[in-house]
Parts: sequence; C-alpha cells; structure tokens
Amino acid sequence: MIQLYGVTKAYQKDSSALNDITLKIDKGEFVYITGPSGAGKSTLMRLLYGAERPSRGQILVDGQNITRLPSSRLPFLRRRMGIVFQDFKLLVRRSVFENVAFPLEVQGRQRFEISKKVYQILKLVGLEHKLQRLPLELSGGEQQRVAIARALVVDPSVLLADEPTGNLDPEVTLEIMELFKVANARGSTVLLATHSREMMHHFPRRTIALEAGRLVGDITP
Amino acid sequence: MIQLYGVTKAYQKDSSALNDITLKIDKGEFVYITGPSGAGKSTLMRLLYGAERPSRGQILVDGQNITRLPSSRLPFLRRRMGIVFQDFKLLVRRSVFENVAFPLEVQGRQRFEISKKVYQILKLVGLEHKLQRLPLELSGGEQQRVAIARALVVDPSVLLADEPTGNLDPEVTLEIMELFKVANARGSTVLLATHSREMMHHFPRRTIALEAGRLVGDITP
Amino acid sequence: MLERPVYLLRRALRNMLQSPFLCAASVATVAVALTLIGFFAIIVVNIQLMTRDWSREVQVIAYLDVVPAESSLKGLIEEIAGHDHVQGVTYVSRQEAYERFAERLSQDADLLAGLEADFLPASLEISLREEFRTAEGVSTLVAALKQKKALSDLRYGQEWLERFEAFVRLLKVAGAVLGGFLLFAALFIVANTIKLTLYARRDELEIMALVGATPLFIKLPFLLEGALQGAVGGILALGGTFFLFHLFLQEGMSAVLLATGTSHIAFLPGFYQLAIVAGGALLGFAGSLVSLRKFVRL
Amino acid sequence: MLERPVYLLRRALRNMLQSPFLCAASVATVAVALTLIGFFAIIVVNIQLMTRDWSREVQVIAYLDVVPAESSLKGLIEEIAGHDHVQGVTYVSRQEAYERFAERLSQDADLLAGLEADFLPASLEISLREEFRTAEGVSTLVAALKQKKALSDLRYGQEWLERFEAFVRLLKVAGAVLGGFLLFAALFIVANTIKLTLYARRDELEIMALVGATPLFIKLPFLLEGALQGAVGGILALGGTFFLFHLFLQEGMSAVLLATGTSHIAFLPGFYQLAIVAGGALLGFAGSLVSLRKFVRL
Ligand SMILES: Nc1ncnc2c1ncn2[C@@H]1O[C@H](COP(=O)(O)OP(=O)(O)OP(=O)(O)O)[C@@H](O)[C@H]1O
Ligand SMILES: Nc1ncnc2c1ncn2[C@@H]1O[C@H](COP(=O)(O)OP(=O)(O)OP(=O)(O)O)[C@@H](O)[C@H]1O
Ligand SMILES: [Mg+2]
Ligand SMILES: [Mg+2]
Repeated sequence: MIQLYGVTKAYQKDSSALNDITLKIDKGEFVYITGPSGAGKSTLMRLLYGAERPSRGQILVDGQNITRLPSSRLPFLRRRMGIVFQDFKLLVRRSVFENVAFPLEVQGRQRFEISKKVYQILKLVGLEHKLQRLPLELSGGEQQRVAIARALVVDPSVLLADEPTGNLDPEVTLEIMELFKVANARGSTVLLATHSREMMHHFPRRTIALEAGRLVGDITP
Repeated sequence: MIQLYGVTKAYQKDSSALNDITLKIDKGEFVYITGPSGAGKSTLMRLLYGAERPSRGQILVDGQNITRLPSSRLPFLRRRMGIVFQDFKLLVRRSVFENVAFPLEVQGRQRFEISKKVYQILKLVGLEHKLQRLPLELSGGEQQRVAIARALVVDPSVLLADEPTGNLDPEVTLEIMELFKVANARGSTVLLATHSREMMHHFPRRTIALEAGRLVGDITP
Repeated sequence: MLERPVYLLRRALRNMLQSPFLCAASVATVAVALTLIGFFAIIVVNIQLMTRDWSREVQVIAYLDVVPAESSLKGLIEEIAGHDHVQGVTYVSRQEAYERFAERLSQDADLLAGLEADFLPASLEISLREEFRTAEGVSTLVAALKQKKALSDLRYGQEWLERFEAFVRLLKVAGAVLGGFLLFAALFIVANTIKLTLYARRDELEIMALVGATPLFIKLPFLLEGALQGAVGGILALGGTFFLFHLFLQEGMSAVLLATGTSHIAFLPGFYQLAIVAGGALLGFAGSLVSLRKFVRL
Repeated sequence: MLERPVYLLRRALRNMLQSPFLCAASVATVAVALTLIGFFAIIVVNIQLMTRDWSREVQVIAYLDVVPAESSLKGLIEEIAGHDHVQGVTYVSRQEAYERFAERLSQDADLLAGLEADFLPASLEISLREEFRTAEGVSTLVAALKQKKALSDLRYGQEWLERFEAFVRLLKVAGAVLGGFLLFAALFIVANTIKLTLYARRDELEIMALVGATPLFIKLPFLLEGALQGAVGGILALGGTFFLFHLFLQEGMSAVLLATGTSHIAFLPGFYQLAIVAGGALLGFAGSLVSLRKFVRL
C-alpha cells in the first residue's frame, strides 16, 4: 500500500514539481500516472523509491514512512521494488545478462537460481539471444526491454515503470503490457507513468492525472 | 537528396543490422522510417550522419558519397544536418541555452544572432523559462525537446529525428510535428524514425518500413 | 556479503577487465609513484650504509708519554677493552705513529725529511661500539678513561665528531623532508587518480544504489580492486626500481664510486621490497576507500 | 576559429567552472608534482653552490726554495697573474707557512713545539678562474708555469682534485637520474590525470563532434584549459616550494648548516621560478594535447 499525504517537492525555490499531493494506492492495484511533459510523474516515482525526499508531506509504503527512513535502510526499500527508469540507467560496462542479474546478486541469491531467472525473463522480453551484449550495442528499444527485465526479475512487490514503452513498437508494447499484467496478477502493485493514450485505451485501469505538479484527476474505469 | 545503394551494415560478423538497402529520398521529402524494435532505424540514421560506415554499399547525400568522405570532412556534412538522437545526447555540463547554441557556435555565427535564434526555437518547444537549467534538471520530455530544438536551430537541409516524441505527451507531440512540417515546408528533407501509428495516421507521409534490417515496405499515401 | 570472497573477487576482476583504461591508469600511477619512492629509498639506504662506514672513524686516542712495559701495556689494554662502550683497542708505537703522520701529510711528507722518527708519542687507539659512536658516548668513555693515571693525554676528535653528527643530522632532516613530501605526493596523487577513475564510473555507483545495493556491497569490490591494482603497481615499481638501479647506479657508477671511497651501491633490502608491494596495496585500498566516500553516499 | 581567442578563453573558463572537481584534480596534480620538482631543484641548486664554494680550494702552489728579492717577486707575481687561467696569486712567507701548518695539525700542533719556524719554504698560491678549476685546467697551467726557472717545485693537489671531480660527477649522475626520473614521473602522472579528466568527459567530446564541431574547435578550449590549469598548478607549486623551503630548510637547518661549513640555503633563482610556472603551463598543454588525440578521433 502506498499513501501520500500533502506531498510537495520543490527542486528550486520558486517552483514546485509536485504540489500538495494526497493519494492512496492499494496493495495489488494497477495505476496509470499520466499528464503532460514536466507534470511531475517522474518526480513522484523518485520520491517513492527514495532518490529524492519531499519538501513537505509524508509518504508511506507498506505502512513504512519513507520520508523518515534513514538512508542506510533505503537499499532494503528498493529491493522490494522493481523500477524501470525513464532513462533506463543500465550499467554500460556490464552485459545484458549481468545487468538483469545484478538486483538478484544484490539480494544474495544463488548463482544457478540467478541464471535461470535471468534467462527466463530475458526470453519474455525477447532478448534471449543478446545475453552477452553491452547496453550500448543494443537498439533503444532493446535497452528499454533490458531495463524492464531488470525491474521484473526480482518479483517486486511494487513495480514503478516510468514511460516504459516510449521506445517500443506497438507489438512489443502489447507483450510488455502482458508482462506487467502478469506481475500485477501475482500481487505486484504497479504504477505506470505513461503518455500513451493507446495503452490506457487498450488496458483501462485507474488513472491518476497530474498537471504542473497538481493532482487534476483520479478516475477508475 | 539521399541515395542508398545496396547498403549493408553488420556490427558483428554473424548478423547484420541493415541488409542490402537501396533507397532514394528526394530533396524536400518528408519520410517516416518505421519498423519494430531492433529493425535498423537508428542504424540507418547513424550511417547517414557518418557515425558508422556501411559494411557494404554506397550512400550519397546531395550527390556526395559519404562512404568515401575523409573524416576531416564529416563535421561539415553534419553541419548541414539537424539530428535528434534517440538518447538525446545533450551536453550534461551545459545549460539548455548553451546546448542549443552549440551548433551555431560551431558554425561561427555572431553572438547576438545566436541568442536570438536560440531563444526563438526554445520558445517554440515551450522551454523559454528553463534556459539556464542543466539537462539533468529537466524532465525526460523536456530533455527531448531540447534535443529537438538543437536539431532545428541550424535550419538544417536534412533533419534526422530518431524517435523524437517517445517521451512526449500527445499535445506536445502535435506541436513538435508542426515544427517538423514547418521545417519541411522551408525546404528541409525530413527523416523521422518512429513507432507511433498515431503520428503516421494524423500526418500521413511516405513511410519506409524496415524489419530485421531489410526494407519491407515503401508506401507513399 | 563477507561470506562470499570468491564472488567479490570475481566482481573486482570483472570490473578491471571491463574498464582496462581506468585500471591501467591506476596501476601505472601507483607504479610510477612507488618507483620514485623506491629510488629515493635506495639513496637513503646507501647514505645510511656510508655514514655507518664513516662512523668507524670515531675513536679515542690515548697518548702514552712513557711507553709502559709490555706486560703492563697488555693489562692496560685489557682493562680498557673491558669498558662496555669499547669495541677494540689498538697499540700504535712511536715508529708507526711517525709513518702514519708522514702518510697523512702525503705530498708534503718530504718536508719532514730531517726530523727524527721518535718525535711523536706512542698511543692507544680505542674504537667504540656502534651505538656509542656519538659525542655523548665519547664523553662518557673519556670521563671513565681519565681516571686512570697512565691515560692523562686523551684526544678524541671532538670537533670532527660534531661536524660529522651535524652532517648526519642534515642528511636526516633533508631526507625526512624530501621523503615525507615524496610519500605525501605519492599518496595524494594515487588517491586523486583513483578518485578520478571512480568519478568516471559514478553513474555505475549510483545505479547500483538505485537497484538496492547496500553501500558495503557496492564498495567492497572497488576496495578489492584498488588493493589489487595497488599491489600490481607495487610489483611493477619494484621491477622498475631494480631496472633503474641496474641501469644507472650499479653498473655505470662503480668507477666513480671507487674514487669516493664507497665500494658499491646496495639494492633495497628485502624488507623494503616487501614494503613497496604492501604499500602499493595499502595505497590502492586507502585511495579507493577515501574516494568512495565521496561517490557512494553514506 | 583562431580569430576568436576571447570566445575560446570564455569557453575554457566555462569548462573549468562547470566541472570544478576535474579542474581541481588537474591543478592539484600539477601543483604536487611541480612542488616535488621544485624541492629537488632547491637541493640541486644548493649542491651546485656548495661545490662552487669548494672548488675555490683548487689551486697551484709554487714553492720558492730561494726567496727572491721583493722587486723580482712582484714581477714574478704579475707575470703569473697575466696567464689567462689565473685568477689571483698570493705570496705565503716562511713564517705564515709555519703558522698554517701548525693550524692544520690542529689538536696535534703542540707536537711541533720544539721545531724552528723556518723549516717550511715560502710559496706562491695561485688560484684559478672558475672555468679552469678542473684537473685539465690545472695541468695546462702547471705546464706553463714549469717553463719558468723560479717555479720548479709545483704542487697542485692532483689527488684531491680527482676525488673532488669524482664526487661532483657522482652527484651529477645521481642528480640527473633522480631528476630525470622525477621529471618523467611528473610528466607521466600529469598526462595521466588529464587523460582521466578527459575520459570522464569523453561523451561531451563525442557529442560535440556529432553536431558538427571540427576536431580543432573541440580541442582548442581543452588545450587552453590544460595550459591554464597547468599554470595555476605551477604557481601553487612555487608557493608550496617556498612554504616548504621556509618551514624546513631555511630556518630549522641554519644551526646545522653552520657546522658543515655552508652559510645558508638559497631559494630557487628567478629563472627557475619562471621555469616552474611555464613548465606547469606546458605540462598542462602537452598533457591535454596527447590525451585529446585519444578521445577526439582525427
Ligand atoms: N533535478 C531537477 N532539478 C530541478 N528541476 C527539476 C529536476 N527534475 C525535474 N525538474 C523539474 O520538475 C518538473 C517535473 O519533472 P518530472 O521529471 O517529474 O516530469 P515528468 O512528468 O516526468 O515529465 P516527462 O513526461 O517529460 O518525463 C519539470 O518542470 C522539471 O523541469
Ligand atoms: N553498436 C552496436 N553493436 C552491435 N550491435 C548493434 C549496435 N547497435 C545496434 N546494434 C544491433 O543492430 C540492430 C539494429 O539496431 P538499431 O538501433 O538500428 O534498431 P532500431 O530500429 O533503432 O530499434 P529501436 O526502435 O529499438 O531503437 C539491433 O539488433 C541491435 O542489437
Ligand atoms: Mg518523466
Ligand atoms: Mg533506434
């Protein structure tokens, strides 16, 4: 469960990227976050995984107040999450396989378990033939799929996906959406920031709309 | 005018990203390049601006064979082009203003002329209030618009835009498409790699379809 | 994670393989810095050996106005040799004294041609143990010897000894300042280089933290990598020092050295060799530790 | 682009401001490396001064078996002084010779108590111009002097001179090897550091090329930046050297130095100071030039 109470985030003094957001997302929900460019979608995500702290307000994830979390606890918060970053954030010196394996290594999983899971998930995103490639030897869409695989491989309890299909063609987008739905069905709470009306149209779900940092809509179809 | 004759590009021995492409794009045309993720769209662009050399085949831009171009001539080829990179490629230590001004500085334009043009184009993409920001202090869509502004500011004779609206909301996408159309109307040849069926539907133009490196379609509506 | 040193080592090695340029930059910097220090150490070690040679000349001379009978002379020598500051006692007869004096005047010796050989007195030359070859040690010994009647006329090159000690002090101060600064410079430059290599990889460090790695998990392979690079740098430095030593000091200078009275220049003793390699590892480790603090928050 | 130095300078300065960490890393490395070299140069310069002091003792002594009349003595002295190797001629009478000899024996001087003052001959001490204070210069002068009948008995400390020359040669070789390696190390480390700072910005260099910048346009501001950083590093090194000099050498060691016969330790002469700053600029420039070749193709 994710709760926000009066959350404001101002990167600079004069303007705030998020403004007094109060919001509740239940465990296992599938939620779109939408809004024009610069509305604050990524900022909301960054607050949830603790890369930024809110200027004001409180954020609770599974009942834990993460605005008060000491930074030594942050890694453990993040291990319960799967995050697809808008700019991918792949380790450029590591292969596709190593990138996807990394969150599992962090958690101290066994080697054979890691290999199996990584291979499976890479197969699902259609990259099983590019295990040993470096990220910069991939196309934009392939990089994005590596990022998605890395987020999904940990069976996250919360999945944060920031514009995860911006570089993908409609067919692959459909496949990826299927993966998100499967993860959601298995119990992951999914937050998906997107501009794609097509996507929201094909898979209608609760949609939270931001505009210039303010909550301007919260519609459950 | 852009001509490709039997162009093949293989990054690795066993597989080729582009395979025997022969293609002609007239001066002043507006062309979509489409195809699934990993089809070779970005590779085609990279060949056109000389970041990669084809493994086989010849490429002519305005009658000049760029596969034979000595690398000392490459900068001058690129100055006639405006390029929106799929991963933006902004100078992270320079402000938005400086990023957009850079191609003009390279060409030795006067300072007052640079200031004027940069401000105008940033206004067109809706970033006139973020001149002094660094790229990493922008949202994904804002960064993409800076990349677009940098490509348009030089009044390019060829505009290469690789997935230029993947991070933009539908409204801004429309505005950006208007800018591309204006550039096209002023004489720029426009090559636009995209997955967006919506875009191709709203602005129908000649569409070149790639699949696994092969030319599989070339439709003029 | 500490239970899995093999995993850590594998990650450290992979890191190095995946950025050979950064790895080479660190290793080379450590190697060059430590070669410099090794070279300096060779010089210091050899000056120490030289001054130890020179300090053999620290002695007390007791002039015997009346040459005693052979038996009592023997007793006297044994008595003196019993003092715990004394290393050895040599008897110099009048004839020997004259010969030495003539030798000492070298070219001018013929000026003494008309003189009798016995105008110089016989003497006992008393050498000191190494640890007492100081102005203070000599004073103590002299005070003890003065109590014997036969040894009233004592000479002990006070002036020479003071000069010598001043010279050694000078060398020590200069060596300590230069050496200290060299060490500081090496430390600073290696830390700076490592910081730059980590700066070039700060995105990597940030991403690791973003996908749930603890600071320790991020840092350990880099620390290991730093230590490994440092150790390799240290080994190269040892090789480099030996090469330079062989090329310039040992061979080329032996002719020059004969003229100055030193027989040969020694290479670094084993302990120093070990210290260079261990120092390299420590330098790499510490450099990484300090720099990581900057790039991995917490 | 060369017509617009102001634009280039502005870009170089902006570059530095925009990556203060990288800038500081280069400047600090240059500063530390050059401080080390400056310190070493102080030592070399002072050893040179010292050996010049010592070389004053190079002289030829002509013993006069028969003391000539005052007028002919004056003529003789003037004649000798006319030789182009000669700096000055001093007459030493028998009495003076005896006093000196006694002094030279120092503590043992009382051993000469019973002897006459005139057992030593009078002499002319002929000092040489600086450039001829070598074994060769002395030989030439001696050959010339030998042709005069009055000057048959010449002494010229050949042995001492050879030792002295060997010692100077030793210092020169050791200094050249250490100094050469120091310079190499400084060069290598500075170039390496600059390469790392450029490596951290290689994306920037690549992007500039992709939007149509010529290699020269990309490189010039970085070269300027390198030279500026190097010059600033050089100035800091000068300050650092002076600080260390003041702290350790000038003050603390004057007492020690008195005992060894040197009056004071000099700071670097102006030319060297200039060389350090200019060297810093050159180092920064060359380091950037070499490294840019790696990251800006063509
Ligand atoms: N690090 C930062 N420093 C300053 N301002 C920032 C920073 N990051 C984001 N902003 C600003 O905050 C606002 C919201 O940014 P955010 O990235 O959350 O937008 P977004 O909704 O994700 O947009 P997009 O769809 O373009 O990705 C924008 O105006 C942006 O300029
Ligand atoms: N530097 C490289 N080294 C090796 N293979 C590469 C490299 N760049 C691209 N490829 C491969 O070439 C193929 C085409 O890549 P390209 O980037 O042209 O695809 P694309 O059509 O732009 O895809 P997307 O829509 O995902 O951006 C892909 O299979 C990719 O893995
Ligand atoms: Mg965003
Ligand atoms: Mg692409």
